[in-house]
Amino acid sequence: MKARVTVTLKTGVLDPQGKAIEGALKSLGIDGVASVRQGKVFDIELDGDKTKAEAALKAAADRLLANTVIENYRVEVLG
Amino acid sequence: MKARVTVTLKTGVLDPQGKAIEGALKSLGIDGVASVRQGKVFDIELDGDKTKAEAALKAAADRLLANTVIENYRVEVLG
Amino acid sequence: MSRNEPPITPELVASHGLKPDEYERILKLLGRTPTFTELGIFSAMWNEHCSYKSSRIHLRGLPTKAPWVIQGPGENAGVIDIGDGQAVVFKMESHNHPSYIEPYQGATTGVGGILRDVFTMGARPIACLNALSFGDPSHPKTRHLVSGVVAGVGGYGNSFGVPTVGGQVRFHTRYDGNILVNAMAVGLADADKIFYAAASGVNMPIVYLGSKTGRDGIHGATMASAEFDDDSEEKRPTVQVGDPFAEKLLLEACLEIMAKGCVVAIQDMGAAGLTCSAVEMGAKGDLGVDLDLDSVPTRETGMSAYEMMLSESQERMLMVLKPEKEKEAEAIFRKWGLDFAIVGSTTPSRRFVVRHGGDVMADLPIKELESEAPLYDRPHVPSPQLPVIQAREVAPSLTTADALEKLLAMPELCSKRWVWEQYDHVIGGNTVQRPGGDAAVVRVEDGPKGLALTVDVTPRYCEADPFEGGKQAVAEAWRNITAVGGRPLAITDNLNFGNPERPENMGQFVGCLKGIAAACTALDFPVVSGNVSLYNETNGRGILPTPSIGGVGLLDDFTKSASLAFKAEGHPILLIGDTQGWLGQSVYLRDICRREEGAPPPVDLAAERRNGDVVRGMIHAGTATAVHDVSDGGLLVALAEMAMADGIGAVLDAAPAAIVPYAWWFGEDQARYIVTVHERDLLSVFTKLKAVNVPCIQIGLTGGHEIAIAGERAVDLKVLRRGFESWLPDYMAGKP
Amino acid sequence: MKSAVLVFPGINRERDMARALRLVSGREPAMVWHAETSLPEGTDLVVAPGGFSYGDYLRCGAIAARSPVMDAVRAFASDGGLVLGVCNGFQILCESGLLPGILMRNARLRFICHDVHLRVERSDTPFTRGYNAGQVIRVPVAHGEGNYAADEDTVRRLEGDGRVLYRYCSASGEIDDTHNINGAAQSIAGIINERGNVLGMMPHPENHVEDTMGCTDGRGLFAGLVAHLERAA
Ligand SMILES: Nc1ncnc2c1ncn2[C@@H]1O[C@H](COP(=O)(O)OP(=O)(O)O)[C@@H](O)[C@H]1O
Ligand SMILES: [Mg+2]
Repeated sequence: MKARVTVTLKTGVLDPQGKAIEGALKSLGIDGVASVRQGKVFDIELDGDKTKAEAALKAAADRLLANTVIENYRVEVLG
Repeated sequence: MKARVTVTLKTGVLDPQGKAIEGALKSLGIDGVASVRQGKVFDIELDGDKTKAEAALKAAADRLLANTVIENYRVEVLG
Repeated sequence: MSRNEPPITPELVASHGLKPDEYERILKLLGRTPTFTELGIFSAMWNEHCSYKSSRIHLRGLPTKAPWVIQGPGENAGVIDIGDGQAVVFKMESHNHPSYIEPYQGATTGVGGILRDVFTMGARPIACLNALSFGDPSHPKTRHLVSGVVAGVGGYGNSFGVPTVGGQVRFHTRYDGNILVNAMAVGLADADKIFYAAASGVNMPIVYLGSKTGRDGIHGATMASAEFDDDSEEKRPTVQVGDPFAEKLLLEACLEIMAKGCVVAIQDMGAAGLTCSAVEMGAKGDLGVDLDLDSVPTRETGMSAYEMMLSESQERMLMVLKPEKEKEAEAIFRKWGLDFAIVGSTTPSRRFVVRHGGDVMADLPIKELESEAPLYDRPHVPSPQLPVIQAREVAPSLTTADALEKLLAMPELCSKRWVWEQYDHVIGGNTVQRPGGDAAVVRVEDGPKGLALTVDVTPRYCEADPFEGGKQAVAEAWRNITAVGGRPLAITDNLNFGNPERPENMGQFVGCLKGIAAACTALDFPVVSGNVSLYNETNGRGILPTPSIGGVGLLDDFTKSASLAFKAEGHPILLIGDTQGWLGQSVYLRDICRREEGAPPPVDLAAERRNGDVVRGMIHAGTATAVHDVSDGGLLVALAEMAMADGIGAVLDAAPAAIVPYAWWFGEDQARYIVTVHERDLLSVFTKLKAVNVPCIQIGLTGGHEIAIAGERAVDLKVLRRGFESWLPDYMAGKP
Repeated sequence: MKSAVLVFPGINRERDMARALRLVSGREPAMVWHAETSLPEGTDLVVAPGGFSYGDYLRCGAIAARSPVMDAVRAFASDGGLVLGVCNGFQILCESGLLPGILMRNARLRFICHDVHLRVERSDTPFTRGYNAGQVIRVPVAHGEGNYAADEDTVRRLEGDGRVLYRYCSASGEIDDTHNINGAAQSIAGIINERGNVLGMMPHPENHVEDTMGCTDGRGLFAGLVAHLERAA
């Protein structure tokens, strides 16, 4: 089974990377960019059934993939 | 307008981070994980209409956000 | 004044960490109820972190003066003169609570904060050190905290581009719920171009520099002064994120405008950001400050005055600018891609006025915000005196050789290489002595001068006897500098203690400070900067009292520094200083005999000075081929460290008959050094030391690949080194 | 030797590099700001130094590689000019297409700073003529992302063309996994481009050029460049 965990910064948390990228896009002359926030995706292959996989992914996100102090995450099982 | 660019490693490109996470998940006792690949997402706010935005995003991805030697990207305009 | 602010209620006051009598003080001072923004300002200015209300009266007892001190405590950092028109600027600061909640970001912002303190004064940072205290290795959180904190310290320093050259790492169950992250930064400046916080001149523009303001860490300073309880992890979103890249740009931009003569006064925004920095500039300069928050660069929309005044967004500065230099300064900041905004001006009124959206949100007497802050002489009781452990009563459970092998492979004494190899300690190309020795040595520009830098404290001594422990921390820093050939000049301190409202904790604080003061006085080693971190306590259990001492010394010629590695075979090994075999509070007693007991070794400051001066003299004269002070673990551990460093062993005489062997080898008597010399210099050294009454005996010869004590099993250096080097990496890999 | 050191925001070993160039060549290098569109007249060596350009955000070296001065550097290289990239500089050269491949996170995912040994694979290039082929030198590394990676074809071509100039090795010159500190393909520490005028390497020779600092093994690289340029002049 394939799944994707997407981890993004909580609103209001400073994103130095996003800020630097924003600046770089502007100086490359790419127009109209108002803001950039960077996050991570984890593409995970798992064994087992869907409910078990979802529980495992949630555990993985909570305990390792996301830093829930400053990040949110979303789990999608793609089948 | 909001958009998301997702950048992932091409198949075959070694992903030390993904490998390490895979190992860490296993040692945390999270079952059934067969493989992990790490990628990036960029949540971008843009001005302008949809076609212009899409062109700008493609340019951003080609010229900066992805290293197309080793990475693929996907652009989604979320409206 | 009109505004959409909540009404002031007793609950609101309490949630700002202000006690009822403190709130009474505010009412009396203002003659009216404060606004919400004003309440926030008071809470920031009057909390423990900014006002030092519990510690101030005791800090006054510290010696802070010497002919080479340019600036003592009270500014962003201390400044000392190192000759040739050069000055060293340094300070240490804690980021304990944030690092427990979010180890990576907590540590990065700690390092960022202390670097800013140093370059705000016009100095280019040239070295960082760090002192880290973690809980017991078996505590479920410890590994995660170590890995996050170390990555964070490195992540910031490496990117900013300053070598991290030394520090300490310890583990003890008393830090289980309350780790300590103390970061020290050292910078170099021209002695006649030091910048201060005090504003001068009326109607001068006040400029905001650096990154934009967000809602980061609002109430961070209050958090740093609150005791932890189990749900403190709920307070998480107040954690700030560090941006070392922005700080590197800020450094370069600040040094550039300083060099161009644009700056009248400058202050970084640390804890309680805009509030503390603006008040300090005004109060120190005897001026009022008028701030217009509409001009503050923000990165979030709809920020209130309260939020802007209390935000702890990182990488920001406040500056009073020479009006005629405005364009030039702005151009420099734009070039570095940083925000630059005039946000206010100085006034003759001595009032602190904050405007936002057409309203006056705060109007306070500026000097009183500092001078009227509460000041407490909290009750304190002395720690009970512990009995002196008699060495003969201790039943050794292991042979000397086995004990040595075991001690070197345990958390207290094992190599901390796993930590410092994650820090770039060579950038700058000036690191003469890297981590792993006594003090780090950093060349000053192209030389020939060098700085000797170290951080020290032995918390178990401070717990057992605060006065002796305080003395010992200073003495050990002085000794580590001496052991590389440096002349100790001054210290910075970072006083980490538990809840000061408990008389036992306050007693520890008072005792340690008296000890520090005594040692600083006796050793001519004044305190020029420091930081106090109280309330390091979880569920009523305080940390070990941990007054970290950061020492700075000077070498006139860095090429003449000594290091601890044995240099060649056949060098006589000398022990300098007196040994009685003091086992109380030793690592041996605790980790081998499982007894964390007794009075710690007393520190004879006159002997420290005498012995140290002699050792330094031998280094300068070129007679010492290797030098190491004897500290944690005692004589044999120090010898093993010297041997492991380059793989040259030692053949050692048996312990003298008057002292039981384990006390001789593992006792932690103070004021001692091991020095090796050339055979040919032996006699003259003995004669010289005798003449000045410094105890010195030969205890063996260098050589071989073992630590070989007469009558004991010889221990192979490879075996020792394997244990020494593997405990920490194995632990971090989850092995034990 | 007239060298130019590129200064990108966030770069931090530019002073170390400038000092090494000055000590070995006897001449102060020009410091060139990233926003410049040309190199100083008569430049014969361009150096991209170490550091964290743009905080190493996005990908190491990615943003710097797209700055204005890099167009000038590309033109300079295609005219045969010598270009050296160290650490972040190596990453920038890869991102800018001057060198193939990419530097990934270290296999153990931690930043590493310590001395390493490098085997100099050949001595007949401007970047190695100060050494003998097979010589082992000791220089420090300080990086979190130095794990060289490229597709199999590229690596095969690099090896076939002898374009790997420096490799991580033991003190006696053995190449094996234990000494491959960051997991790089083929223990690669430094490579040149096809034409042989652009070198990228992760370790820091510029930190080992002074006697009084304990080791001068890095000197050979700079001394070799000086000798090469003198010969050419
Ligand atoms: N957190 C750290 N960062 C950098 N260096 C460290 C750290 N912890 C320990 N070290 C280094 O390890 C060596 C041994 O530390 P320690 O046993 O505390 O020394 P000493 O007993 O001489 O004070 C010192 O060189 C010290 O600088
Ligand atoms: Mg020592």
